[in-house]
Amino acid sequence: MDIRLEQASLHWQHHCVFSELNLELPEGQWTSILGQSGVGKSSLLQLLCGIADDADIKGRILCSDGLPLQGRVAWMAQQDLLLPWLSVLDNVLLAARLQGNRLSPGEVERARYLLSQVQLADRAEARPDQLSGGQRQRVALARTLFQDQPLVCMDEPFSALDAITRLKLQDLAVQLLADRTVLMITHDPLEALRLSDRILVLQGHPARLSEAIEPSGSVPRAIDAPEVLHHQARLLKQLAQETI
Amino acid sequence: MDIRLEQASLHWQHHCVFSELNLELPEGQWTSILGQSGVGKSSLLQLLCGIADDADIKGRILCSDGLPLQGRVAWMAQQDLLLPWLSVLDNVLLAARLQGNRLSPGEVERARYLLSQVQLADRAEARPDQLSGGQRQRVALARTLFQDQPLVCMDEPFSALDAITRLKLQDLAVQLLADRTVLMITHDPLEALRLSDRILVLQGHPARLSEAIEPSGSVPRAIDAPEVLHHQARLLKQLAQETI
Amino acid sequence: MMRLLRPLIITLGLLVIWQLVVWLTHAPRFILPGPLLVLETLFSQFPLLMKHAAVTLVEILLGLLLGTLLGLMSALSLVTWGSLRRWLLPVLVVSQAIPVFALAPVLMLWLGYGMASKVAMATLIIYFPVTAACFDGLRQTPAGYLQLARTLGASRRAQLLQIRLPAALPAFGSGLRVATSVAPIGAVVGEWVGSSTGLGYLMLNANARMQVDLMFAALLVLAVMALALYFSVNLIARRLTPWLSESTSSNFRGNSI
Amino acid sequence: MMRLLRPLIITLGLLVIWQLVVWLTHAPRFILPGPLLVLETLFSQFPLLMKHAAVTLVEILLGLLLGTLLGLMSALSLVTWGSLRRWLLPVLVVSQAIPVFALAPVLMLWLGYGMASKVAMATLIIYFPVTAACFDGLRQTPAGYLQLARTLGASRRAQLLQIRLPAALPAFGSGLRVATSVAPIGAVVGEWVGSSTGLGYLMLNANARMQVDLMFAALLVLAVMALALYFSVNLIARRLTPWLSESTSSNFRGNSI
Amino acid sequence: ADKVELLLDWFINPDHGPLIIAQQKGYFAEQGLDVSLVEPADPSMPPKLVAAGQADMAISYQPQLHLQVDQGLPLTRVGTLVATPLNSLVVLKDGPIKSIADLKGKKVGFSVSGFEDALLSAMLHKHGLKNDDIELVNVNWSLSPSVISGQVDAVIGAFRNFELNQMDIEGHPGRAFFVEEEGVPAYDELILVVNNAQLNDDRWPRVMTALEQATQYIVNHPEAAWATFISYKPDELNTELNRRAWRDTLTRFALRPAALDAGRYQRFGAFMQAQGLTKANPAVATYAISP
Ligand SMILES: Nc1ncnc2c1ncn2[C@@H]1O[C@H](COP(=O)(O)OP(=O)(O)OP(=O)(O)O)[C@@H](O)[C@H]1O
Ligand SMILES: Nc1ncnc2c1ncn2[C@@H]1O[C@H](COP(=O)(O)OP(=O)(O)OP(=O)(O)O)[C@@H](O)[C@H]1O
Ligand SMILES: [Mg+2]
Ligand SMILES: [Mg+2]
Repeated sequence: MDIRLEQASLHWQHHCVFSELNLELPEGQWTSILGQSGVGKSSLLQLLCGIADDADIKGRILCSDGLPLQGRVAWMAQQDLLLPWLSVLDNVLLAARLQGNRLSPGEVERARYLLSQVQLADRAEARPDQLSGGQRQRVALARTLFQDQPLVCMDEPFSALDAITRLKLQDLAVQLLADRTVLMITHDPLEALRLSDRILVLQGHPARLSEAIEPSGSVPRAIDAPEVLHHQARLLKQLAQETI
Repeated sequence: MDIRLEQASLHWQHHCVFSELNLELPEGQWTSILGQSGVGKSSLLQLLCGIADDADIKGRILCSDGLPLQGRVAWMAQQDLLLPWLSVLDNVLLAARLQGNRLSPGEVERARYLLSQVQLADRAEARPDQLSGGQRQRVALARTLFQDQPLVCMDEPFSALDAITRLKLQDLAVQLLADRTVLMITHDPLEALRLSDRILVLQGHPARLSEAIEPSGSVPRAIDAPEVLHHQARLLKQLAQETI
Repeated sequence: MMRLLRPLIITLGLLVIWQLVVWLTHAPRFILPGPLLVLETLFSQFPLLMKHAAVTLVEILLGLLLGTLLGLMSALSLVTWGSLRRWLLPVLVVSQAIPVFALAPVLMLWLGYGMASKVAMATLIIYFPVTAACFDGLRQTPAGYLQLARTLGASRRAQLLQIRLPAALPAFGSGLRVATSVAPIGAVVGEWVGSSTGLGYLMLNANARMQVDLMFAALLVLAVMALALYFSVNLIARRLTPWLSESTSSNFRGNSI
Repeated sequence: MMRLLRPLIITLGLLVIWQLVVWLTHAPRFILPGPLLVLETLFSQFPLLMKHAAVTLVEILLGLLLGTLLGLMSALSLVTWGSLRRWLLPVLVVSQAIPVFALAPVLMLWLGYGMASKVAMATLIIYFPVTAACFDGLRQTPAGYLQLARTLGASRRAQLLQIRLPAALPAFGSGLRVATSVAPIGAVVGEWVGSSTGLGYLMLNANARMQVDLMFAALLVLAVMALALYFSVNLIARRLTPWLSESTSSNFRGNSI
Repeated sequence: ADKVELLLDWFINPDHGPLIIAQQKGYFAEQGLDVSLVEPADPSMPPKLVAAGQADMAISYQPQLHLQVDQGLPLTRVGTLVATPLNSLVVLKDGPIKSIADLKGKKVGFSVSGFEDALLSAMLHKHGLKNDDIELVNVNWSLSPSVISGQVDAVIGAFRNFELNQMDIEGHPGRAFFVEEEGVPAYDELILVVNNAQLNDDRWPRVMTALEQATQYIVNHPEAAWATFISYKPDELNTELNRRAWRDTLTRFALRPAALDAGRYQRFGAFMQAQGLTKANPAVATYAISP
């Protein structure tokens, strides 16, 4: 399903983050958003997920199947939001637990599988406060992947990971989210270029979205491909533009 | 002052993170540590700062001036640890506030200067929960820079920042911490190579520190210098080595 | 508009329910008088009620002040000195377990039948809830804040006053709210045990004379006083913690777009 | 070793202080008897005391159970239904402000002289602290958790039970601790108003006969009971919140390396 | 047997002697009655509960009855337990107060019962004082402690058979000014009241018969009666205070519990009205009968 955000605007207490913003998320494609810190990327994500509670928001979200988007988005926040009273495994299973039904063995198995994929199989019973920063982020990623939603919104999902782990988890995400519509926020142009079908830059006050860059070839791309390097330079230049 | 950590070991509830670890921080140099997520980098920093409360620790910290290190370290944690009840400005001023004396106009001015340097001059009166993730990290950085300590320990200080802001703040840090001994944790080999005099990799179970890489030339280095690229390849290879 | 109307509607609703209870349970007048009778008495005896209410109010306010200060200071001491805590906490709990009533004669002996003994009662009754709430709040400071404070060279005192204390403000607010709602009982009980003025005295006297309507009128005045106190304290508590999400307000919006 | 000795030492210390107070203030025997006399009475009247203590204990436990359940449920309802909250909160505060004593005749009228009315008293006295603590706790859930839960498609009920409730457990623990320390007063006050068994009855009776030693012995039994209750509840509360840092324990280590 | 739930005014003490004896010696049972005695802690409650139909019979005080009837409680006196006033104004024997006139400017403690200021003002009046000349302090349950410890200079509402002994045992003997000697009309201290709706119930004469038997037994066999009395609750009643109080109460039990002196009620009713405690002084027959 395609998703269109139309004429969206968002204010935090009289401070306008963006207005009259339009965003298109084509079905099955991976869209990345880059942008300066504080420009409004996370706010945009919250608006899409319908959780920008304290903000004044306007605009419309249209899904190509005509149903509301509400309830069909998996959200991975910039903070990991692990519940301190649940074990790592239960945090991954949170979506299932919140449905209120008994956990099926299949669900538990899938959660364990995802944990092993993010290399935390042996910490399944630990409490979140016993994890390192990167480990927490990986649990949050596993929790997001566990959800089975058509749209996946991820806010800097790999920011706390070392280069190697990051590559692995990128591959994992590409593989597991193959047929999903994905919106990812990142600060790393290479990461965006490696994973995305479309790359947008959010810029300005109030913020506006740039034209999409659409690298060719299938994901995950090699990061030393000439096209990727070319786009990287272009992106960096664009990002540098508006810094005051 | 040089700082030496000798025969340090750290356990979290019977889980050995590292043991018999030695680390040297030469005076006035910038040392970076890279390493896989969960390997024990943050733990090492906490040990140095004397705040690894719940861990079993052994070892000695020696300063070349013979005084204890305790109380002479500025620590920037992986989480920003901004106090929600203080304004952004007051968070930056926290070190001064905690000394209990009245804030001098000079201190306030310096805090405001640092805030303007991290591009948050206009958010000085905001509450931390009104900031974006990257903005919070920048406030935490300003708070750390505000402290006037001989040893500065920073845990992934630029992880939540976009490429441009990151470069700027790196330059700012290099400039303001010119004569300090700095220990930085990062996941970005290029960042380490750009800023550091010495680069170490923490690896294994229990973790051990690799030989130091000491790129030549003065910081901040150009990231496309051949030597930097060469070291980067070497570091990536080394980091990839031990991934299970 | 609604904000102003609501208390009125609530009051009316309560009066109606009260009347209904009287009707339905056939409670006789001398056990549960109807609201009309009580209101009538309230107006006819207004000066008398106000005279006694003023005394009780002062007792409550002083008790609240003292109890809160003492409770806060105790909680701070308990948190600061670990050894003190291990020795003193059981004592505090025991002290709480002793009904103030039983101590009342002793208090009266020491403090006389004047205002002091009633203030002491109110203080005593408030003391433990405030201490417990503050102590729990102070104890549960996020570890990271304290670690940070230590690297910032904060003295114990600074850690306590500038980190633990503000972090405990929400808990402190809860404790204060409970205290405010309990304080009137302390004062009234004090007046029951020994006094010659105050709403508690008036109630006791009216009760003995079977003037149940007067007693309930005094009760009404007491309730209004307690309510006003509670909402003032509530307001102050909220002002003290502006960073709290108070997530109920925007709780289940969800469908805003 | 110390852990076992400490309660003993504390007890002894309190007794000594008590004796000192008696000596220093020259308190007459019929107002504050010395600990020796009271202990003597405690032993000589042990069966009598135990008989009454059992009744009171049952009342306290039942009151605690009921009060906690009701308080928890009220807090949950208040948080769930915003409109309910705006209407009901003032009512709750008013209800709290009315001394249970004043309601005693009404309660007796409805519930009779038996155990029911005492349990009702204890319940009433516990109810508000628990409700207030839980409500405050439930209200201050970190906004992020709730946002996450909503994107996970959690129903209101699931949000309440699986996010807000566990997040409020620390506050709930505080409330429970206060409730536990207040519950004995509730039961005893209930017994004062009307009963023919229980420690409260015994105390009042002994007081009326000026057997102050017996009264203080009963007080002692009550205090021990309250203490045991408090520490059990404390233990349970801690078990319920293993993730809390309880930062006091490792509070000021700092110099460990 | 017919059940009777009887609410006492206070914890069981020698004032309740005839009731306990009748219970223990089986006089109630002989009358085909199954009486249960309930002890409350607040003396103002039992009449209310009887008036509300929650119990059959309650012990009250004659002055209280006037107040209750005036407030519209449907209560009627059907018997008398103690036929003289017990109430008294008590001071320390070796204290400065030798006569009521010495009370000027002093503190007087009382345990709220609703009419002590009336008693007091009558007593003061006789000695040329006014109510404003003293300060009244509610000391609730601590009548003798408060006067012994000097918190107040005198207490009203002390029972001559009880508080005096209590003070004596504590080594601070007291002096009592008897209300009926100081200007207050004589009255019945303890009476039995029932709900007007059950006025003609045939249980009341039977209760009175049993009480009469019990009182005779007490008068005839004081020592045996004492043993019977404490057998009701051996571990609580057998105290020095009770023993002394028993002796002093013996002479005060109504020998004819059912008998009603209408004139006495009429006079006391007039006194209450004159003191402003009641609005009217209704006919005695409307609130006191001899069953
Ligand atoms: N409080 C704690 N209790 C128990 N185990 C802990 C605790 N903190 C960290 N650990 C464990 O110690 C190990 C090292 O953690 P540390 O935070 O030092 O990792 P790190 O190298 O900083 O990782 P990252 O890059 O993800 O931040 C991890 O395996 C983690 O699970
Ligand atoms: N709850 C809030 N109340 C008020 N202002 C807010 C709030 N949250 C965010 N803002 C402001 O809105 C702007 C956009 O914030 P947002 O979190 O969307 O930035 P971002 O693009 O995600 O930045 P970053 O890369 O640093 O995470 C920022 O200037 C921020 O200060
Ligand atoms: Mg963001
Ligand atoms: Mg770390």
